[in-house]
Amino acid sequence: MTLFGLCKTMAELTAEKFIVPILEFQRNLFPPFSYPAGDLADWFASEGGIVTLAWIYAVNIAFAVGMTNLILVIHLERKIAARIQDRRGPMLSLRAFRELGEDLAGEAPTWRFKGNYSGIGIIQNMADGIKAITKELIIPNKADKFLFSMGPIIFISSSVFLLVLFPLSDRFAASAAPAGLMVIMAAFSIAPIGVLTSGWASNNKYSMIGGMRSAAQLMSYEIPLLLSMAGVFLLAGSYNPVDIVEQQREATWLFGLPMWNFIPQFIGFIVFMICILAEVERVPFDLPEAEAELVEGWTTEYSGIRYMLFLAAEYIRGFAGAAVATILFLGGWAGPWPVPPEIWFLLKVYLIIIFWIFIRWTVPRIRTDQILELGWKKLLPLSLINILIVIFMVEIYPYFDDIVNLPEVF
Amino acid sequence: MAEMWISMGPQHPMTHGLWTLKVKVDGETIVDADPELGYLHRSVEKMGERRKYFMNTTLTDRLCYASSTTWTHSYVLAVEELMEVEVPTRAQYIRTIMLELQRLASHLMWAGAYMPDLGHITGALYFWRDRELFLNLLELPSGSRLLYNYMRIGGVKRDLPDGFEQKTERILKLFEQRLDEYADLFENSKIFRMRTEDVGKFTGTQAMNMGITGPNLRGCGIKHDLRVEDTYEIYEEVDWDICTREAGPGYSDCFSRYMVRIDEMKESVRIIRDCFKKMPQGPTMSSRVPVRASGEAFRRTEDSRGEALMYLVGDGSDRPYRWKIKSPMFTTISACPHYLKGYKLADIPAIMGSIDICIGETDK
Amino acid sequence: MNFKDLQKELKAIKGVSNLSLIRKNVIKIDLEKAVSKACFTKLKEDFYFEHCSLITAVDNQPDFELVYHLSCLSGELTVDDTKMSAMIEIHIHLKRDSPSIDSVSDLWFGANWHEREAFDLMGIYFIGHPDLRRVLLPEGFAGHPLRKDYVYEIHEEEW
Amino acid sequence: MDMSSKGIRGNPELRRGLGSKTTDREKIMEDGPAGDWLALRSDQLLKWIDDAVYNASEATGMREVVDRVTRPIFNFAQRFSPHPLHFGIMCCAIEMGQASAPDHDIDRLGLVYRSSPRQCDVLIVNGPVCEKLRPKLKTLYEQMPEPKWVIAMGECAISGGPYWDSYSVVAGADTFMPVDVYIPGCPVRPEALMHGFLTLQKKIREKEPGMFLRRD
Repeated sequence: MTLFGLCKTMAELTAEKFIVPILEFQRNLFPPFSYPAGDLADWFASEGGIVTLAWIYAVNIAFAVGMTNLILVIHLERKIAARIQDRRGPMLSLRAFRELGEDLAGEAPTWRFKGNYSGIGIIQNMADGIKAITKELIIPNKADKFLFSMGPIIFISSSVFLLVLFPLSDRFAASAAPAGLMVIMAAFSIAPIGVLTSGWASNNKYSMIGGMRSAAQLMSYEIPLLLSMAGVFLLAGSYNPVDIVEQQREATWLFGLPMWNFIPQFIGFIVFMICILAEVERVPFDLPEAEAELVEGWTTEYSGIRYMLFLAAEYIRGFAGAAVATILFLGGWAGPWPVPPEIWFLLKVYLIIIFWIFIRWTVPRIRTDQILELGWKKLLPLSLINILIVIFMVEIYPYFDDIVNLPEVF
Repeated sequence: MAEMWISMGPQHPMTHGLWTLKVKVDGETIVDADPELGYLHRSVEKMGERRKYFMNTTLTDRLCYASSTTWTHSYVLAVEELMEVEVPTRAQYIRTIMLELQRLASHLMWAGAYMPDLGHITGALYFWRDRELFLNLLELPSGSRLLYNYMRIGGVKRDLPDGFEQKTERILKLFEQRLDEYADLFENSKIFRMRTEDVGKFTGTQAMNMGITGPNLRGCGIKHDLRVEDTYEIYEEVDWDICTREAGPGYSDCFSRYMVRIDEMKESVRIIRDCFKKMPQGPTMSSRVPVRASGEAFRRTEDSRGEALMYLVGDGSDRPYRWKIKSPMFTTISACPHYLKGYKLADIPAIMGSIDICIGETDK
Repeated sequence: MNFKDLQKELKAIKGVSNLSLIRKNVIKIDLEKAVSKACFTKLKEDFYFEHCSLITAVDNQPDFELVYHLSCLSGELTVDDTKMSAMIEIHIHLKRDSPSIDSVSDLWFGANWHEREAFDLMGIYFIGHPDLRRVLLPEGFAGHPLRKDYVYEIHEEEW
Repeated sequence: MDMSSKGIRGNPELRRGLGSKTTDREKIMEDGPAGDWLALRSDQLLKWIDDAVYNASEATGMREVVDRVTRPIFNFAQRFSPHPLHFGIMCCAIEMGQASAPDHDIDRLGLVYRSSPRQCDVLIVNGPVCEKLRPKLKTLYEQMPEPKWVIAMGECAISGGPYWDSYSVVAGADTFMPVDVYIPGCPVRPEALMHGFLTLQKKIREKEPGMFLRRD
């Protein structure tokens, strides 16, 4: 049963049991003015209404799954960073809720600091997030007020949009666009507009330089990124994530070993991993928010929940980037053992994320001119070479039919 | 982008203290710079004139928060010169050990502060982890943390505690292992070298003219160390070498300055070991320490950051008539337009971090 | 150049008086204000004092005294057979009503901020200094605090 | 329901965020909607909705309930996630850095040092405040969003410390900004800094209710 099928069943149920009766009741309440309740009731009873409702459910489920992952990723980042640095990281324990219970019940407060800080720190992120809601939202006096509030909206909405675009497996998918990966990459490249907008609107020099750097970096890395993806599209003959993963699942190598794309297209894989790292702006490519010289980069002037959502959106982009890498090069949800494909997929995504966390905490940041040089002079030619190799492979494939098993696409 | 001035500081992650660096940038390239100091001017010199000679060690401890012992030692040496006090040999050995431990702690502080400048926070925490070892070690004889107040006029506060040598040896051994470990993480790392090599260059001749001394000058390949050239305590008798590095013929860059300090740490370990080997028994405090002094005296010492000079004028009373502190960083910061010009905005932290700023001594 | 030759040559310069050796590697001289710039130029160009360690202003009441510490770091000046680096301490007396002297910041860039500091805290004017502003105290601060006649409020008793 | 009473209408300052150009009710009513009396300007509409929701919740007792539930939650979040400003003045700043080193690891308490004052909750004054620094420090404090707290770390920030007789050091940070927690010591040890943060927690829990639907 697919996610969509499940959602459709749920939608039928809710429409039948709740929505349509309520709307019917409203229509019958005052018949002369039945518009729009009556029309809505008719629509929810029809196929279109149920499908729409099903989509809403599916999108929300995907969103919830993504958000759960987000909390886990942030927690993982803080804890792994701490372990790399030979310390413990956040330790706020679930036992701290005892204080919350006391406050809610209106009891006299007791103090057990030691008990509060002896857990794994998973609720630290929740505390940070809720605190951000209560903080004052400052708009600087000389900032462009409209764009200052628009910047976060563009950035965050385009990032959250990413969550519903990639499938966790062929059955667990909120969207099934035939050009799925193209849509994902398009959504990825909306964010620089938000960054540039908020950087400029803050009326702060650090923010502006951060925004400019971000725009330059994302623009120069978009090209090798897409070119390195082109090899995969050539092999699969499709932009659809499901088709790409199916192609990798079917392809086998010597002794019947699975041949996921990172084996034949190793250069492309390396180029893609570097470019996606730059695309999601993580160390060593986090120039736009280079702490040492640009205070907090383009988020310098943002406070409260706006800033916290920026932070969250960056992690969402990281998660989405890892998911795209998994789909393209690591065989997506394909795996040797009979484990649910969603688990396989998340396992690979988390492996990539942990790899990124290790990179982030063990290398310094590189400089703007160096990053652009790397992008244009090294990665771009490499990605072109990768395409050549893939074309060559596709052409000579018939001669190696007995040892390599590729699906017939060309 | 047109040319514009960017003001960094006093609250800025790059500054490592309280000062403002105004840079004029053309796009990302630095055209001009204008440093501004004084946010930490506590008027130590004026306050010193109101305090007795031995009281001023409290102030000198707080001159440089990263290496307080060396500054107190510099002051104490100048007062001893002024009062003509003889220091017992054992006290001189203990002082040397403490100075070198402090130099290790100070260089580790610098290395830790330098890493976040390059975007490497783990490096900072590694170095600070090691610094903690030396802080604990310095805490043993002096009884306090960070600001030790251990050097006294005519000797040291008290003798070394029992088992200090063994503890030191254990920590030094661990520290040497860790330094080798860090070589892979930092100086052999490609990105680290990309960020530090060929950045912030100045030649030795320029440096001497601009008033740059200490490890920054030794990074240009100039063999100058006041521990040898204006020798004090027992540095003559101990077996060690001056560390120099060069980025090219006669000039230094961030990487050579980094390496000089790493080498110096290894050399400090050598000095400490040798001191323990040669240390005699005896008193640790001079039997005769006068309270009043007249005339004038100065001593210069090799601080962790360069040439520290204390100039004292006494008028026969128990308080100094004039007390002048020369901070190596004061002139080094003043010269920053020279070695910042032409580099990128992202190089500012890399360059200013590599010269090891301490504002406490600079602003006095 | 050897340190002994330096002493001989210094004695020959006009305006130099009271030459004495206060440590093995440190010479102390008194210098007249009028010839100071020429003498400093000579010290830098001919005698290898390429580093200006410190410029101190002392308020001797009533007059001011400027103390210059110059040193040779490159080892061109040798002190007998030791490795020591040579140093010279120069005293210049200034009148209280006209505390001004020629700037040496064009000779040593390192002297630039020392002179600014002397101006800031002691009120000595350096003629020809490119940028004589306050360096440590905020702009608009009244007076020069290191002078002995500077009075400020302290609430507690003196020790 | 009395619409004109100040207590019910609440603090007009807080409503500025909702888009109304003016907060004076009489003024809005004076230059009321032109033409059709049914038409409301957008800011008036928002204000009306805001007032209606607030008054309804006040009248039904909903506000009490919401407050009672959300206040402890927000308070909980605020006190367990203090983000200090990455700002060092003198010796204590070194100990502040040392506190985040692996030996003491202040990150266990959930502290993340942010470099921008806009994203901070706690300002740690960790050294002597000189006359030249005072306006800048005040600016930093004002740049931080509410709710915010100040920790005076070390003797210098408490009273001027060893620099009590200096001509340029201010006698303590509390002479020009509100200070919540004083940590004595010269310098403050990292353990003491942690204790200071726990004290701040205690203070937040006891003194400051979290804010929600709190207009006055």
